[in-house]
Amino acid sequence: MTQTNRISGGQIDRARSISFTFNGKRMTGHPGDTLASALLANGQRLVGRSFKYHRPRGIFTAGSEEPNALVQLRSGAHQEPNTRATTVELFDGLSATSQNHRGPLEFDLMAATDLLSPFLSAGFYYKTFMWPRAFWEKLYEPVIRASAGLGRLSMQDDPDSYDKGFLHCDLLVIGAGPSGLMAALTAARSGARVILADEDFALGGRLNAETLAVDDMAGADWAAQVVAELAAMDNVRLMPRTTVYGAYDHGTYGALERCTDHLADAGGKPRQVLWRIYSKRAVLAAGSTERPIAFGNNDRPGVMLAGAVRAYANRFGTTPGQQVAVFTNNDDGWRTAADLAAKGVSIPAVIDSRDAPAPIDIPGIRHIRNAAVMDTVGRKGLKSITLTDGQVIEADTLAVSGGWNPNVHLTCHQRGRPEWRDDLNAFVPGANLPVGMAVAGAANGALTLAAALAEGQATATAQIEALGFTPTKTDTPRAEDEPSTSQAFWHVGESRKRAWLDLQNDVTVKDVKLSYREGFRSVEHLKRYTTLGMATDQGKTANIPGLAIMAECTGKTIPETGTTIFRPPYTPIPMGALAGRSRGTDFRPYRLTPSHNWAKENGATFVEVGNWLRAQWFARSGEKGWRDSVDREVEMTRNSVGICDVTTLGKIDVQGRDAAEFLNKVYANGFAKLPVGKVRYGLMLREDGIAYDDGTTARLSDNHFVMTTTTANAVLVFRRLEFARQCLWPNMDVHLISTTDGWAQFAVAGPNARNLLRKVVDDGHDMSNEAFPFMACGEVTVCGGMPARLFRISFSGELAYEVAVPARYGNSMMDVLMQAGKEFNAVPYGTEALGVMRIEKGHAAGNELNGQTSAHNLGMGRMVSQKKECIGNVLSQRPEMIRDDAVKLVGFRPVNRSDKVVAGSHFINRDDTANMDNDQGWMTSVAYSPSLGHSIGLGFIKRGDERMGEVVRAVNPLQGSEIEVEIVSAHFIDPEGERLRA
Amino acid sequence: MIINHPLLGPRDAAEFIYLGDAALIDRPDWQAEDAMQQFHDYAYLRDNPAGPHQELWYHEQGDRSWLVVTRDTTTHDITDVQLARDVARSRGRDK
Amino acid sequence: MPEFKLISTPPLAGYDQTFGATRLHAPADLAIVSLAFPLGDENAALAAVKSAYGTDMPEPGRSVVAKDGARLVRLGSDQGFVIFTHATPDAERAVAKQLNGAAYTTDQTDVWTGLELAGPGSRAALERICPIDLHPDAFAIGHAARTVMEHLGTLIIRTDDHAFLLLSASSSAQSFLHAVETSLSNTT
Amino acid sequence: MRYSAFRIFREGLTGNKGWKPVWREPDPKPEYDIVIVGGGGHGLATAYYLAKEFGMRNIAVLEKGWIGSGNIGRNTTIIRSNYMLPGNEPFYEMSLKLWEGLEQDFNYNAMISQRSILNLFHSDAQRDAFVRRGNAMMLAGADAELADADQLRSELPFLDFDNARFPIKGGLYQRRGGTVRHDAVAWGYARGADSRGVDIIQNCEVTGFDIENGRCTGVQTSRGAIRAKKVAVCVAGSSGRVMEKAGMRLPIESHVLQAFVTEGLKPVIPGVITFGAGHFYVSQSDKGGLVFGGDLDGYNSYAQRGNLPVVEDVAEGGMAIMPMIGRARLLRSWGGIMDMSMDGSPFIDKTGVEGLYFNGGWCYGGFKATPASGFCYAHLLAKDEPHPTATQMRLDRFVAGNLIDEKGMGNQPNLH
Repeated sequence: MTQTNRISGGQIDRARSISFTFNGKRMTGHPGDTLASALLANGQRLVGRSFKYHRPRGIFTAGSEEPNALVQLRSGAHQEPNTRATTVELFDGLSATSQNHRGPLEFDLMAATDLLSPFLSAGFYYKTFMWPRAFWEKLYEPVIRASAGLGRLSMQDDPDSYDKGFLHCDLLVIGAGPSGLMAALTAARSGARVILADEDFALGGRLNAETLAVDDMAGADWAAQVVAELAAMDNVRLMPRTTVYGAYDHGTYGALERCTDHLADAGGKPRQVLWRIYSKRAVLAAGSTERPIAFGNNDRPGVMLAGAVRAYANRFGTTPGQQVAVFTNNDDGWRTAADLAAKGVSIPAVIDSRDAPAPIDIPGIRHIRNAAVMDTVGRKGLKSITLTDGQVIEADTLAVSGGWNPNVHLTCHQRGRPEWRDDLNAFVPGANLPVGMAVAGAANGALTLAAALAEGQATATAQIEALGFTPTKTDTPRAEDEPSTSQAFWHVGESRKRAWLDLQNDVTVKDVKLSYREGFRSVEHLKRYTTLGMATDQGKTANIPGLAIMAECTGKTIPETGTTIFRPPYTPIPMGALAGRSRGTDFRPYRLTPSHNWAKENGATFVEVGNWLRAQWFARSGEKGWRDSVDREVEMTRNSVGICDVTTLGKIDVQGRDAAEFLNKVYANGFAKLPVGKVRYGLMLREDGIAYDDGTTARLSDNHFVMTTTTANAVLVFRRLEFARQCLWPNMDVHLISTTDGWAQFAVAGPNARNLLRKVVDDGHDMSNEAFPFMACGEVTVCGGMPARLFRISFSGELAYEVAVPARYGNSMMDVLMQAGKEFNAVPYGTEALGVMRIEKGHAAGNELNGQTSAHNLGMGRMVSQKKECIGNVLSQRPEMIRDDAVKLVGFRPVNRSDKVVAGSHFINRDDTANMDNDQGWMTSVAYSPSLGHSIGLGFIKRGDERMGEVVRAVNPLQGSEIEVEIVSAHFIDPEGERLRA
Repeated sequence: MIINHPLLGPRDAAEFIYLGDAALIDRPDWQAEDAMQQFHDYAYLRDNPAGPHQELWYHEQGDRSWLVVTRDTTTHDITDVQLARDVARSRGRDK
Repeated sequence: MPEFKLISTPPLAGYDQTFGATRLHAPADLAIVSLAFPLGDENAALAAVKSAYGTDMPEPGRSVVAKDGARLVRLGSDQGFVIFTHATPDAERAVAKQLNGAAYTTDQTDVWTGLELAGPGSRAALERICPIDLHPDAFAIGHAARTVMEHLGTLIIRTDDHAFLLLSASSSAQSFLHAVETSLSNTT
Repeated sequence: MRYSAFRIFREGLTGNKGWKPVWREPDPKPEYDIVIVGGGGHGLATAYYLAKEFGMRNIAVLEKGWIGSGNIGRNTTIIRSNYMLPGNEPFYEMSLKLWEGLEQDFNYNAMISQRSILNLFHSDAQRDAFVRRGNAMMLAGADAELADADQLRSELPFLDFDNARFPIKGGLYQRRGGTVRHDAVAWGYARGADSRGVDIIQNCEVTGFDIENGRCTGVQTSRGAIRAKKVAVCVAGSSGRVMEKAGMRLPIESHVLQAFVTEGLKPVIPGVITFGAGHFYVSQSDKGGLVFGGDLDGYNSYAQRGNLPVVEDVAEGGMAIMPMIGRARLLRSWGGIMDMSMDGSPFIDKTGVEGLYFNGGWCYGGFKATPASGFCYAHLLAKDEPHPTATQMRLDRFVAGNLIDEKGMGNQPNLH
């Protein structure tokens, strides 16, 4: 194809050519083109199909408001659906395909839908497809779903990377048209930190699309000069290709910068950056969007917005056609005729709905006053238009202008409602703007160039003065107040053909009237019932005309009829950009234990525990499955000694004169009298009396404690303690600091634990059972002077210690412990063996402390002191929480020892039907006990502590199993605790 | 949102954890005769106004201070921020 | 004599890379000790700090470098850090001795991992992960802030015009390094 | 007017001129037997069932704005009954059964689509909890199915199985779960209630309650006083504001929950999928948009909008489990105000004032509950005793400690 529609001028680099393809057809364009301008230059008028009726559609606008020209850009995993051809910067090798058609674009098999349109009016689907019931999911819905949607995802992982960032400024200027440039310039010259962002790749806004002069220069040249000045200032950050998409609380804005979308290859850099901009003040200079007029068959390729036609001609050196008729209700439309005529394009007529003289004198122009377009001809491209008086005019392009809507979107992202201005026939920003925002230029209803420049300057001046800057004096550039009157004229009532409002969702004037007839009269009902404004363009060109027609139906004014709420984002934002780097294995950070490297070198399999990676087991050669490894680790630990990295438990350093009394308040059991050198198990309750967390706390000295928490709750417990310290008992001298990562802590468990540790702990520390009994603790040194902490505590039920050294020595410590344990056949064990041993011992863990169980349920009701002030003890005594028939934590073993108990099974009495009314409780944790040679479980069952020896059914319909289990003590191993005291 | 920390200046609210009604400072007397009723009201019946709300925020990704923030729940406008410890003391909390 | 010897292997030991003209490295032997000022005796604690380090404890959000090179960081009204170079695992004892019981001390050396970012590209890189305004007018030399970067709690201190010390949790040191490296490579 | 394919055909041939308003626009009468405050899904459903199941006709539904303008029109359209606790599961299963016959019942296609809901799990402990839940569902007569990672890999190959931070270990399916066209539920109930004589009065804000000697005798509204034998409040999201006018404090906080939709896409996601290691759940609407959501913003709010950190957190969750959606674009986000109760479960109860009833505290589970909530509230209003599936949904349950805490988060509303 050749560029048949190129005309003179424009800001494209004609010296260079760019090759691209559309639907496989090779075409050429120039740097500075968008895909849309290049398609038009190549004479490609049909570019897509509409959502519902599959009507042929062409390019309608020249910006991000485009409803029609959505393409799939690129291919393979890079395929990007629903991309507006009007915003895609042309690059060499670009490939795009049209979407939403079956068969070729020109001969869409789904186009038959259009013939059925009388039966597919707004909301038709609410009234049918109900019989027979099963057919909805099996037949109707799949057909509807397949024909709905627009573009296609590749179904492959997004291959590009994305980044995020944070920017701060005194003044954020949104939009780099005439008012935005003046605002930025004014603020920047005064020394304020300024960010100027614009969605376009060329800054200048409409200045680039118009022939209006500023300071006797071409507008585009003036813009370039200002941009150059701003670019040279170090207090200014220019952000082209950046859409400020949302106004959030307290001056925070979301912005998307497209970094590599205009390149064939991202070159390993992030494709886009999602910025969070913290501004002290903002000027919204987002310009305005032209709206169409509704008339019969106004959706044909070739029917375009007049301002867009002008933009293609002036900025891109392209005319959309050879015979460009204009249909307008305002002065601005005339400039399209003037600009194109000046470039030699034939203008068959300017049809003005007003009965008024031409606002611009165009030699030889055919001006048809007080008239309107009623219908068009040309299925795949406009051929002619028919006026209300019946005359037919040949034209391949119709430039339509229904007036301009200020882009008020961001002013409404919080609580603002726009206000109607009769003189403009448009909504302008209301009084209730987001904090710190002011609006300038066309976005504020200043629709002429001179007004926009002046308002940009004045608004920025006021904004920075409020921040304490003294504006430097700058002359307002000279420009004209071009004619800009308009008429409220929304649709051509004489048209009997369908007249489109929402081009993408195929909502017509008739649909709005039907919506009225059926009672969907509030604006939100209109939107939801007809889908007006819900397409990818969010009704940027459709909403106001739709509203106007509803107002006609109801006999109310437009502002009485209402306006829909604009919500972020201003234009759609890729999910990848919103997620930034947080995907794949970078979704969340990894926390590694100090002995991670040792574990890796020694065959560990790792498991995610919150953000931690922990060794789950250490497989040895010859072992057939994880159970072999875990059974061995348990047996070797129980027979001799095992070592486990338990660093992940939360550790909180508690110091202060009131530390003991503080702990006494946050634990349910007593801590005030814990002797120095001792450890105590502590149970924390929530204020509502439910068990929250447990752990051990050691008293190192009078005013110094070390608390441990569960791995899962470390952060939450710390937060609660700070709450207690600052908000509940603010005059206690107590100080908290987390040391979780600071100490590498290892459990050394098993009958040989003491013998092993004697080899590591330095001489002079008496390790004997008498000197260092169960629940003793102390600061010791190991390996020749290394400061360490030693706790005689046991989670496994064995003679056990936990020894802690500074974390940077942790990997080495693991190695040392294993070397020292060699003679005892010491084994490293992972979280699985740890879990098996704690179940054998009957210790509650996460599955039991799940936020739904009380101390009463856990069999620890008596630990909850009622003789002191502590969190949770009062509400823990509510009658429903201490019922006699409450569930109690007990052990379970299969009656048939070869049966496997399953966590999540529910208990049902032997003779009862398995249903919810007969539910007795549930199994929380299970394990195969190598020590007992069968499967065991812990669980909650009603009155469990009174039912020892009773047999109940553990039902598991989910997995189709049911076994009989016997209620037993939760302490399967060493119930008297002789081993851990040995 | 931005919370203007009394010691550290404006910080993104994302650094904070929200708890709720600042009345959670006013923990009842555990030995009161109607302690159960008081604790019920304390734990379950919080202020939930459509308008200015005194509420507790915790600067978890910061200095670990608890703050009492006065914020309008209909506009999110913040009019006052104080260290919760100071507020607690002024409300008579002690040890 | 014990037969075993423990070897120190901090997570990022020896890391040193440049990205364009910007250097990212893990400083060696960074010791950190936290100070907490006893309730009611804050003034005594502050005086002890002054006499030990020859400089006043700064205001919250600020740090100063003492004569001996130690950096005093004030994190909150009643808490601060002393950051200094010290290889042996007795940093807490060393500080406690100097303060003579006037403040509660806790060894934080192994809680943290440190990265120093220095060079013309440092601010642009940090813009991608740090929500704090790092413009020199807003965050001058000596300023310190705890914040969150890529889901990780981080203490950032401006040590020079174009240099920052970053401290984050030692257990997630690799992820933290990855975050900073990615920022540098994305902006270089 | 009965809807049918034939009617559409006939109307299509005659220019669609014969369609009638789906509901009337009556002026309020001075007195009703029952005044329902709130024309959202639950209020309209209550009116519908009162009229249809309990034979009451002299009913008004008062709506401050346009019907369906609250959370029925701003949710993520999911229906399911995958609850665990006895106080909840029978109620939600009843609701799901009502959904299953609803369209034929009220002759309106709400596009109820039982395309399944899948809750992914990523750890053994999560699996154990889901097994407990799945078994509870089955014991209550609901359906549940446990899938392992291999099964999911073949059914949903686009999930991230090979490069995930938190590998997918399996999931709990409820195949009968799915989605519904949310607005149509409000319209269908409104149409059904209206045709049975219920007055649906829009733009009628309740400004006060007439309470004398502990008895409620009517309401003051922006359209005048209306007397009523019973006043039934049903304004989840605004419960705190409205009940304050009756002088009541509730165990409820108001929080904002954001929801999101992408541009329309050809079908990619078969049912509802929820991520178990982050805040993200998603389904695809019939129009092709991916409808998704995540966690509360976390602070008390009556502003129907949220902030950026949560938007980004939710997107991170989405990219973590399905990195194919990177190039799908977020089209629109919105915020709804949730009645977050202190244990995450709702209330359908009488109040301390005779003749004044309360329905609220739905947290973000109100949409799926719409039919059962309406039915049970109608039952309570008609018979003055709770429906058997809603006996525990009492306002005073915290006094005795009878918690219905599915998540185990305690008296911290923003964590439920």
